[in-house]
Amino acid sequence: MSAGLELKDVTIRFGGLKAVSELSFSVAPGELIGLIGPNGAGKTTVFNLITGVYTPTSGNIHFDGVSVPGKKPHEITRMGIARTFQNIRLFSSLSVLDNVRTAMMGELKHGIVHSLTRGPAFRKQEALVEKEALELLDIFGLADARDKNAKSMNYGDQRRLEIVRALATRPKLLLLDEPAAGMNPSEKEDLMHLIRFIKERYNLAVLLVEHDMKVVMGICQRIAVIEYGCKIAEGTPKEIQCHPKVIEAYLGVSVES
Amino acid sequence: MDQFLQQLLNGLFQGSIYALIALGYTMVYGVLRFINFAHGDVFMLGAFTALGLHKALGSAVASMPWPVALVVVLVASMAVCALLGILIEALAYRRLRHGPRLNVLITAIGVSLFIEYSAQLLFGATQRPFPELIPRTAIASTGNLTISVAQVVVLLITVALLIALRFIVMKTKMGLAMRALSLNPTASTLMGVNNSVVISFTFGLGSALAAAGGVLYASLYPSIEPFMGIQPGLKAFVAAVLGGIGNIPGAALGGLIIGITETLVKGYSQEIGIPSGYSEGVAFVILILILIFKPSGLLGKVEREKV
Amino acid sequence: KKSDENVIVIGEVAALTGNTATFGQSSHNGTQMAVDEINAAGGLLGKQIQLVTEDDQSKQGEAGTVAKKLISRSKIKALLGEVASGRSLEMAPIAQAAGVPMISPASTNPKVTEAGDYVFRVCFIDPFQGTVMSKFALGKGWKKVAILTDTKQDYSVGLTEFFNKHFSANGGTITGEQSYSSGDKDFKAQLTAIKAGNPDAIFASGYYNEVALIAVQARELGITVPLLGGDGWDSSSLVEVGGKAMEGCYYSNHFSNEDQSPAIQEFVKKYESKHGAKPDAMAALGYDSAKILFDAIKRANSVEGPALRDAIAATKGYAGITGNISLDANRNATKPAVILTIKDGKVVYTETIAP
Amino acid sequence: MKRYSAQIALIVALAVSLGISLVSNSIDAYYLDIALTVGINIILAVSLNLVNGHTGQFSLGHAAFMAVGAYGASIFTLEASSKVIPMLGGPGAFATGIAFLIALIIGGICAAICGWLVGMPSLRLKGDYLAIVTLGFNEIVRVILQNTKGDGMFGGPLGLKGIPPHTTFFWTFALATICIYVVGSMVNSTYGRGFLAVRDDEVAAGSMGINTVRYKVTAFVTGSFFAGLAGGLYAHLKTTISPEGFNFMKSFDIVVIVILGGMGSTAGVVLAAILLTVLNEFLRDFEEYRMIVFSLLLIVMMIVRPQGLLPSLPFLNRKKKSA
Amino acid sequence: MLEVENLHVSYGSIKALHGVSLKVPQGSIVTLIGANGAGKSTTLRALSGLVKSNSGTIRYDGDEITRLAPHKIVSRRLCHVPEGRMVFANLTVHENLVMGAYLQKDKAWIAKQTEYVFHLFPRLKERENQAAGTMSGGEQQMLAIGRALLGNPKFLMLDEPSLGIAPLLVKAIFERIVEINKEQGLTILLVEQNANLALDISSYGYVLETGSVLLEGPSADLKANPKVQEAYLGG
Ligand SMILES: Nc1ncnc2c1ncn2[C@@H]1O[C@H](COP(=O)(O)OP(=O)(O)OP(=O)(O)O)[C@@H](O)[C@H]1O
Ligand SMILES: Nc1ncnc2c1ncn2[C@@H]1O[C@H](COP(=O)(O)OP(=O)(O)OP(=O)(O)O)[C@@H](O)[C@H]1O
Ligand SMILES: [Mg+2]
Ligand SMILES: [Mg+2]
Repeated sequence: MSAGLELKDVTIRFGGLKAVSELSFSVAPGELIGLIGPNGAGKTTVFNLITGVYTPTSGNIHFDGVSVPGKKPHEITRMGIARTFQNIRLFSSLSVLDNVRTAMMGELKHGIVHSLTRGPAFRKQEALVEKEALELLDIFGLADARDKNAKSMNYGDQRRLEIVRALATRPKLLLLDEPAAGMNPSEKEDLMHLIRFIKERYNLAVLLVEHDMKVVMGICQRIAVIEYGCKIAEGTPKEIQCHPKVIEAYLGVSVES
Repeated sequence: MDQFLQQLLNGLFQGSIYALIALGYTMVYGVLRFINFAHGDVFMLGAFTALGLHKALGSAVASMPWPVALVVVLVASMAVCALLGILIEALAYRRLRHGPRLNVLITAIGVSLFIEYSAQLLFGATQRPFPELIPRTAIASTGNLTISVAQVVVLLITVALLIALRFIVMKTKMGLAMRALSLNPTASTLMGVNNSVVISFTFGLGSALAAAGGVLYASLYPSIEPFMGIQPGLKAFVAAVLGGIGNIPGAALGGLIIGITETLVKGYSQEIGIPSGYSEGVAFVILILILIFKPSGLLGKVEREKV
Repeated sequence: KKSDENVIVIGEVAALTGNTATFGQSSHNGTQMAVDEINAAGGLLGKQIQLVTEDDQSKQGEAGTVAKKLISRSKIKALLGEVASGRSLEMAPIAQAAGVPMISPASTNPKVTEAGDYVFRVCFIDPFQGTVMSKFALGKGWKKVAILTDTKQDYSVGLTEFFNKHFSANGGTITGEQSYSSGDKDFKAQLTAIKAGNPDAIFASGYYNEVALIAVQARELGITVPLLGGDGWDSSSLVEVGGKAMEGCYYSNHFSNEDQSPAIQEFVKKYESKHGAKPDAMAALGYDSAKILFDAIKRANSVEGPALRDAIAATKGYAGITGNISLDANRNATKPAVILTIKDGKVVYTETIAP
Repeated sequence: MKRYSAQIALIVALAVSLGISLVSNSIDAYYLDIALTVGINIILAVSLNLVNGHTGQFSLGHAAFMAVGAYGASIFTLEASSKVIPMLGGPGAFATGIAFLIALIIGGICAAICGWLVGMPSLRLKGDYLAIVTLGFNEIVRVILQNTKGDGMFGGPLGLKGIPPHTTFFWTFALATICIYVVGSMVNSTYGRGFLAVRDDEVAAGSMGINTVRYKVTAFVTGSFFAGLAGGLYAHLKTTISPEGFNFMKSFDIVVIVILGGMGSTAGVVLAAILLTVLNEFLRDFEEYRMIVFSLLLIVMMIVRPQGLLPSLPFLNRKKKSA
Repeated sequence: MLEVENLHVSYGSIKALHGVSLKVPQGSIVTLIGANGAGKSTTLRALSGLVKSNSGTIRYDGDEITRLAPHKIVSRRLCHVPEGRMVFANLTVHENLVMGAYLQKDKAWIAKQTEYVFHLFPRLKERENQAAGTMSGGEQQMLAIGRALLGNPKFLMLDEPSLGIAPLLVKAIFERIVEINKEQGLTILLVEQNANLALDISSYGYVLETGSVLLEGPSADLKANPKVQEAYLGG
């Protein structure tokens, strides 16, 4: 098995509906791949399959050679896969900073006993966690909002915070589900830069679901297109843009990057 | 064999009365998503209202044939309790509608205590006899089997109310509004639903059902006192959850299952080696076992939230 | 609630609210009547009696707290209550430790008075009553009896235990042992099982609340044999609720409403005019517990703990409403039991069984 | 100094309770009883708050764990402490105290084991379903205890009596302080914020690498342990316990304290435990109107202060610190 | 037809709108654009009565509707497709649509309009009996719009209809919006992040910033405005 993420003939059914059907594709380490397709094509479902929210009806998913299905979401996260959610799911009663810190549990060397004794090692660790969390927030321009309640932020900031929180788990693979939704074009521009930046900085592989073609075409190295749960095309942005099937099913007209 | 059949019938009738109380419980829960602990107390008020009405009407009722008298007293108590339910909602719950759900739970406990202790003050602590609204004479006693008129009537009324309630919730516009409201109250007002009216209606209906339960229960077990609602209320709650809370046929099914198993455990306690004193816990054991295997109850839909 | 020079403060703990309020209210009514009477008659030792009653809401834990409150805040000289043995057991060690004599009107569990020499009761205890009913049943020639116990009430469990012991040891057969919990309304399952055993009688050791319904349902199921029980049956609502179904059933009690002795008739009349109902056993016991206390105060001519304790302990042949009461070495009342039966909707006396 | 403030507060509180304990003989028995009840209620409410408030589960069966602890501790005291005390060096105050502590811990451990047994299968249930299962467990415990033999170890419906009154001011408040400290420290750390995350969004928490099941079970078992301790204290305060005293209404009482205090707010819950216990005593003067007044107060409180007495606002606390 | 004057709204202590005024003439499409948190959704919520305004007036067809309850406002045929779709998750697609027609009495009209919605969004017809909550994001958006159309609106408020919608469908939806506007004579107030598209189909636009109107004008002018281009149109 190779490094990175590999899906092989993955299928999931919901009752009579085959939401994802015999889907295969892979994401190599450090790659930035787009996953696009019409509404209801099964993109979010693919994310849910990778992160253990759903278990595939058949087929297999490997990450760095280890089989994923059957593992609990938190175990998969510990393997190095993190995600954001299409419908924002922040910890609504926690502050912005705490949302990020909570995701840094994997960093901790000590658990419950440590938090009871509260010795110097504990303090050091807490300080470290705080520092790193603030660093991440700073990248996304959210450091000033550290004490705000997560739910009182506007939509765009909440989306950014979701990305920060996912990054805080120190993933090797980041799954982004429509990160640009609800942003205006100039904010989208900024987001594209940020995604590129964190990908380089943290040496991430990224799987991006997004309906904004400017964003997808602008930053993805390769794009997979699915419709009704099946892959209908895969290739570079250039290839995809003029792929007749993709145009028919998804784009409408070919777009320029 | 006869004995087993008799026990099964005992269980069926016992279960049908649980089912009857559970209907109102589950409906209010289904719409408003909170456990109305005061349901059992409205049930008790239903019985006391019927007693009061029966006394007040006195000879008028006495001269009627019993089915007429039953309908008069039943419908009147249901109406009184419906109004009471609406009043309780308006005074105690309405302002909490947008608050955390657990607050409503505490309020419900408060309302429940209030009703119980006020009733104890008003009616006294001692049990009172309840008039024989439905004859408890045996319908047919073939050999060793006995079924009373009252039992059959209660079963029939339960079935009728189950069908009526199911119809209201699934087939009428009000029912659809109730379900929509339960899912998203903001969206439902955007559809033009007057949420307050729907909630009042729900409470009124739920309380009327509770009252019907109270009257029929008291007809079967003719002694009433201010705390009489606690235990059936709890059992009905269990029945509702067992069937899948919010699910109306589920509540009926849950009631029957609890009634029958409880009766069988009591009836065969010596044979199976569980003293019948443990039967009080049987409902809960069944509940826990079923929920472990079916976390949303027997007929409840798995509310898997889409991520 | 200040301690006044000219009054003797007596404490009472009763369940005035909650699910056993029906017993607590009765015993309180009886106690209060005794206090009112003595005050009307000029009080004791030249002082009026002041009764301070605390409600324990029928809840565990409360009885102990209010007993402490009465002793340390109200500075009571003696403590009356509780009806339920469980709650009396909470109060007893507190009264004992404080050296305040305590008289329970109706806690029948033997353990209650084991707390120490300051703790008394005016009712008989479970072993006695269980045995009495067993003797009675055997005397009637009923050799096969089924038992129905309220497992939530230690009282009922106790009666059953001693009934069972005596009955089995003296040639009787128990055809079936069933149980329920107070608050239950449906007993058909147990009764159906009991019916299959074909007993000569059913010993229902619980309280009247359930027994009335048990009788009703037994008759519905075609069970015609009599039901037997203890003083927990004693309440006018037994017949009100049970109606015809209670006909021909028997229970043991401390006294009979129908007893024509002037003291009892006067008590019944007074109580009825005040509370609109005939006094039940709890009321009579509450009344007697207070009266015995007053009698002891008079004899001791003091309200100091040790003196009062000794005077109570010395109670012999006191003519109470609930019989001639003598306290034995274990501070339990010994008195005869009367057997009552229901006939034409009335509770009538049948016989007296001495201890 | 500031860095160790939590530990210092803990030690100071322990010392104070020991100090007060030394003079507690001169405290009026009734007031002492109230104070100890306050302490026990604090333990019950703070520990339930870990489950219901911080972790967002909804248990309605706390009284069951209290019962298990009460019975466990009492049975140890009644049956075994006469053998243990000589081993600890005779019947002095010290040996008795240690034997009592052992009894309490045994009660706590019994309760924790029950918590684990109930929690493992049932914590995957959500919201009201968990509520009813815990309530059911509560009733099952009660029914089982009630149906034991009257002359047996558990004492049947009458329960256990003659438990020595070992519960002192020191033990109660020392354990209350430890309970507050443990719950507070657990929640107030990077590890412990996992509890809050589980409450806010279980799916997201799982996706952030948080083992949601373990957190829920940890909270549940810890909560049960302290409920068991509280039960032991209660038994050795009241000297008699009976199954009926641990019915679901008792669980409701604890839930009421938690919600009235403010879910997830330790300070609020402590305040509510004090206020409600004292209120209970005040209302005695209302006699038969007492519960009516109480229930009305409850309803009004919920309308007037739905967020509880002292709502938890973790992000506000943080702000103050960083400012 | 709709006039908003000096509207102030706050959420607890947070002020979201500081005096917004706008006009939506009969039969027009007017768009609101602005950055995240500018107060666009809040404005719509205030119009449909979901949040109470602190001060200011909202007039519709000459009547003041500022203090009316949401269901009263809907009965005046102002319909709102809210942010986040808010479909009834456990109801089927069909039942969601029936809910949309809650205040409609005319069965024939409902049947006709349902057909029209299915014609606009064929996917909804395919999934008529699926629980709305299990539909994909885009599918839910279609349902939300369809549901609002069944309320027989004269005035339709759309909060980011293109959010999470595939490009092909975005185009389709915008075409439909224009179509509805023309064919059914609906007045439309559109909130969009996709400002380019929104300005293309609207006749007039408002730019909101931190709770007040920063700029307004005919859509073409706004689109040409360099400031708008830089801040909202992505250069
Ligand atoms: N739990 C579920 N039960 C039933 N059907 C489901 C469930 N989850 C997803 N589906 C169906 O599977 C299909 C794929 O959904 P998914 O959310 O993956 O789409 P998507 O590609 O993310 O679409 P969008 O771009 O609109 O977000 C949809 O038709 C949806 O209705
Ligand atoms: N329920 C709420 N509670 C508190 N503050 C809120 C709430 N909803 C919105 N806000 C605040 O009100 C302001 C305006 O929010 P609004 O949602 O109207 O913005 P918007 O323009 O629609 O932004 P977006 O493009 O992100 O949807 C923001 O600062 C937001 O944080
Ligand atoms: Mg999606
Ligand atoms: Mg918005």
